[in-house]
Amino acid sequence: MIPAGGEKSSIIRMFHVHLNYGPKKALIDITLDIAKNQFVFISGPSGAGKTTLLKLFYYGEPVSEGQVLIDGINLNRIPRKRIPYLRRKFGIIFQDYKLIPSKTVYENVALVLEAAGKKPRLIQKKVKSVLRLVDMEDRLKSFPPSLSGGEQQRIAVARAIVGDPKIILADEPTGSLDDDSADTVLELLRGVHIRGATVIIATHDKTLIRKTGGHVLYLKQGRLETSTFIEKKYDNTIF
Amino acid sequence: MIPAGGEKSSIIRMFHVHLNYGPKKALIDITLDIAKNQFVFISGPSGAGKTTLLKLFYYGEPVSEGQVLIDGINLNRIPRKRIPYLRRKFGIIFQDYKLIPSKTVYENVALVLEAAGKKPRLIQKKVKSVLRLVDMEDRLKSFPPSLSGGEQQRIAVARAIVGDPKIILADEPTGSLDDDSADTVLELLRGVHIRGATVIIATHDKTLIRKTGGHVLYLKQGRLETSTFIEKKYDNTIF
Amino acid sequence: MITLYFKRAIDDIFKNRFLNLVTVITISLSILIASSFILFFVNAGAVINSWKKGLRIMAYLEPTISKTGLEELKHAILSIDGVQRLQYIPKQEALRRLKAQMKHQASLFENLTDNPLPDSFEIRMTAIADSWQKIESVAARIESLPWVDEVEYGQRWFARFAYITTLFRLASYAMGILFFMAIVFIVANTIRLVIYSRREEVEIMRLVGATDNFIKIPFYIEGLIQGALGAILGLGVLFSSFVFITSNMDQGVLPDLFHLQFLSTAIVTGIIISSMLVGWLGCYISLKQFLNA
Amino acid sequence: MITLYFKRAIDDIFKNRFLNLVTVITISLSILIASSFILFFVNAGAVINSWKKGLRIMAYLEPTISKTGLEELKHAILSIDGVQRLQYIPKQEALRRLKAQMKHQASLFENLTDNPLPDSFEIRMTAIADSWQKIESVAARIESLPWVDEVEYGQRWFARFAYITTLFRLASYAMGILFFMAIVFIVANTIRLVIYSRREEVEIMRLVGATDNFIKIPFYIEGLIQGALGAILGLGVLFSSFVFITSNMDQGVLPDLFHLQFLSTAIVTGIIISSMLVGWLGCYISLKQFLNA
Ligand SMILES: Nc1ncnc2c1ncn2[C@@H]1O[C@H](COP(=O)(O)OP(=O)(O)OP(=O)(O)O)[C@@H](O)[C@H]1O
Ligand SMILES: Nc1ncnc2c1ncn2[C@@H]1O[C@H](COP(=O)(O)OP(=O)(O)OP(=O)(O)O)[C@@H](O)[C@H]1O
Ligand SMILES: [Mg+2]
Ligand SMILES: [Mg+2]
Repeated sequence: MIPAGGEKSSIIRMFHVHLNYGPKKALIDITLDIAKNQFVFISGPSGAGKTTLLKLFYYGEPVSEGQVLIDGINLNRIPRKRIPYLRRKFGIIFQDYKLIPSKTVYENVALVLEAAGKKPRLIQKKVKSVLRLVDMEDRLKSFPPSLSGGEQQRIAVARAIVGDPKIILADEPTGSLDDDSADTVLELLRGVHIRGATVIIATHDKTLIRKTGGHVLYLKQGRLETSTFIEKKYDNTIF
Repeated sequence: MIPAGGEKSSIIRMFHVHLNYGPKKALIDITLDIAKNQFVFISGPSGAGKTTLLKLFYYGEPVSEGQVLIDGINLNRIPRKRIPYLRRKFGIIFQDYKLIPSKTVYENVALVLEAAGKKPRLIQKKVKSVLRLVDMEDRLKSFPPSLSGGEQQRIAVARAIVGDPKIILADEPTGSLDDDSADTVLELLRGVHIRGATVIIATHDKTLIRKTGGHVLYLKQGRLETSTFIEKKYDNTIF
Repeated sequence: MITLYFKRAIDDIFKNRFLNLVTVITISLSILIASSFILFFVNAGAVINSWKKGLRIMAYLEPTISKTGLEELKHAILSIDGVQRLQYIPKQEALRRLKAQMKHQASLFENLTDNPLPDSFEIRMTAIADSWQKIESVAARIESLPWVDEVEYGQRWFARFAYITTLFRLASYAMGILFFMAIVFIVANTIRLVIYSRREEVEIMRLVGATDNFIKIPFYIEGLIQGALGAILGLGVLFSSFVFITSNMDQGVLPDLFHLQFLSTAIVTGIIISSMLVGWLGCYISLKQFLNA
Repeated sequence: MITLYFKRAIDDIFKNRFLNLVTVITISLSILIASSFILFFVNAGAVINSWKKGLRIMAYLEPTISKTGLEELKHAILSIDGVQRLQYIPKQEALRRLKAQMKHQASLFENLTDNPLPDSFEIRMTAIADSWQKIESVAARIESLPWVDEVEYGQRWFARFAYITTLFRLASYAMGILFFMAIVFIVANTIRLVIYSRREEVEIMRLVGATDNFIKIPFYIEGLIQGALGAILGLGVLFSSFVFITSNMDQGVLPDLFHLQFLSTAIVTGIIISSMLVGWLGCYISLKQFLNA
């Protein structure tokens, strides 16, 4: 993970990106380069700009200045019509889950595949299997508001991985989970990584980073402070 | 913390409480007794019933069976009119924050005091000071949707403590916070505790429990499994 | 305390601009429909009344009637309920009128030496006594009076006219009730949608210990304000259209027959107050529903 | 593909029962207002037309007219635009009618040896030719024909009548346009509120890679279904009230003069289709707004 590096295999590149929310400078002069199949953490204190940075990747927000290239596409020049296709490259676990309250768990997860025009047969099989992975196969017909925080988060994880996306963006994917569930989710993300996806996790949780290891981008007040590689450490402090 | 104990100074008592959501048994035969000015953790895996248990305290949900006594009031017999006054005994940090998106940060926090009929002068002073405590005094006029996850959580904390409630219910109060912010919040809750409030924190985060120490109620699949006292341990594993 | 609620209500209106705009527009359109309907019927009623002025009963008198008998008869007729005024028409006058009316058959009168027509009373009814039955009964009572030879009251024409005005009145009542109810429901429905989309906010307020009144009163004030604004806007548009249409029309068609009139101040005030009540009612019902849920 | 969209739309309707119910009720009330208004004017129009049948132009002929002249004149009059039919009234018939009409002045005719009245044509106009100007111009053309001595067409009465029907027609057009626009806005506003309260859902769909069409089409289908349901419900209520009112009324007032009629199948179909279009349009506009925001 070398910022502004020019490797052939990079999937996300940013050049001198700024993002302002009105007078507020949320991101300042970010330059980075994420290679295909990397496992990256974005860390930093509350309000540092982690979520905002992820937003720029999937065009959740246009940059105020600078260039973003996703899989070769320059987002400054992407036509409106192509945005849905850009977003299908991503599987996103949102910090606030963003589940549709009026749709069942099954429908929420199936939505990604339906939107991508997949066959009903395939959808059913995939959705069920992915819900089994997050241990929610018995809540298919529940509605998100009747789920616990952790359960909602696991549905969000399921939805993010169901479409076999090229890139996973996970914003605090284990914030509401106990250690066991968190490990399950982490295992899932690692599995997706092994099968070839690029995984980007925004988190403030140092334990999580230590558990897996990977490239760490450290943000502070909108600036990319450091970019280091952290080795996987087994940390077995038990309760 | 002795379940079903009969101490004079208990503020929350539950006798054989059950809670069913339709066929789903969310809480099963819970009996507990929390004394005034205790510092209690409710722990357990995702979906164990932590949030649901807190709901029963402030009559967010009526019990299916059993008795709940809050500060001497039997919730099975509370008249509708008294519920707002019951709720003013509590300061609640909700797991999903529950901030009003169309009101500013300032207004969200001030709401608690306005609803309690406090004087505008006092409200202004208190709200500003409490927002300073959570390090959000410069975001008075922001709206919650434009805040980061951690910032929203800190507003939720501010709102919970602004009214000097007798009891603080904190549902994963540091789930979205980095270590430093989490420590600030924890310090705040400890401060409130020292000034006489009963503090109840629902969390799956063992580190958090170890940092402070206190009574721990461990829930699993809706049952109260164990109830122990954990000593404060300084755990200085740094990133 | 009440100023605090007012402050919160005003603040809320600005905070939820989109929702409030939609509500006010819906109310104003509803008021526009209702008030244009009222305007139409007020003017149509005026037209009908001006027609009714043409209604009269002719009472033909016996030639033997004396001067005092004439006076007595006059008082007897005027004392009948529903009679507004009457005019004595001596036979000379009757012949003159007939000649004027029948200028194409004027040859008929050429070799007339003697006036064969009777004296008569032309009797006008009050505006309220316009039903067929009423006229019939008045005519029958007049006919039974002494010295009255015969009465005449254009039966066929009047029957039709009475039928139509009755129909018109029935239709306007039915539509009036229907429109009123429909509009109350539409406005209440809109407000319900608005409150539905703010139910999370209401729920949060309850969770932090707000009483029902604390939550409701600003909504009520908002409802009243929206109702007033909507009514004023709707009536404003109606008034502008009215002025526009009448000023463009009066040149085309005979302008001196009726004067189209706008709604009276009393009706306008009534509409604004009703609108405010409906705004409040919509809030009341919706909040009751969401707070008890 | 389209069945999939239909499935999603139907599913959505059930999932958002409250919102859909409110929308359908608002649409049905709006349709109720619009269609009762149309119903009123259709029947009022029928009443006016039945009155118009009483309108006629009398053309009094010169006594010197020959048999062939009569035929020629008849054809000449019939060929005038706006004339529907005409009837020849010989002077004997005219006198008979006059006597019947003036039974109270019968004494006038007592010592009449010779018939002084002229022969005449009674000319009826087509229903469309009811404007004051039209009648006037037809009358003028008839008067200019040979052998026509004079024409008569109850000027004063007709002027008033024409003024009122014109007024009525203008008012109904103005109200029709106004009601239509108001209702379109109200329905669109309601749908906009519904979509506003579902904007989060729309936003989430976009975030997980749904195309605009994938999001919009089920909403469009819902809009069409809601429009249809609302129209059917509104018309159903109108029909029931109509049946109820007419069956209770016909006994009271003369039933044989006009037959009140319900809306024709064509109008009903038109209303349903318009309602569906409005439902769709409401979705279209709102989605455009929220998707581009
Ligand atoms: N829509 C917005 N309008 C204005 N300011 C915003 C908006 N969204 C985010 N911000 C601000 O930008 C900064 C970065 O926000 P961001 O959500 O990226 O933080 P974060 O690193 O994800 O924090 P956390 O760990 O608390 O989630 C914050 O100070 C936030 O208040
Ligand atoms: N309204 C509801 N209807 C049906 N089931 C519900 C409802 N609310 C909660 N549940 C279920 O009750 C169980 C306990 O939920 P609760 O929110 O208390 O869990 P929790 O311990 O807070 O979990 P977490 O750590 O994930 O927040 C869960 O399985 C949840 O799905
Ligand atoms: Mg964030
Ligand atoms: Mg919980």
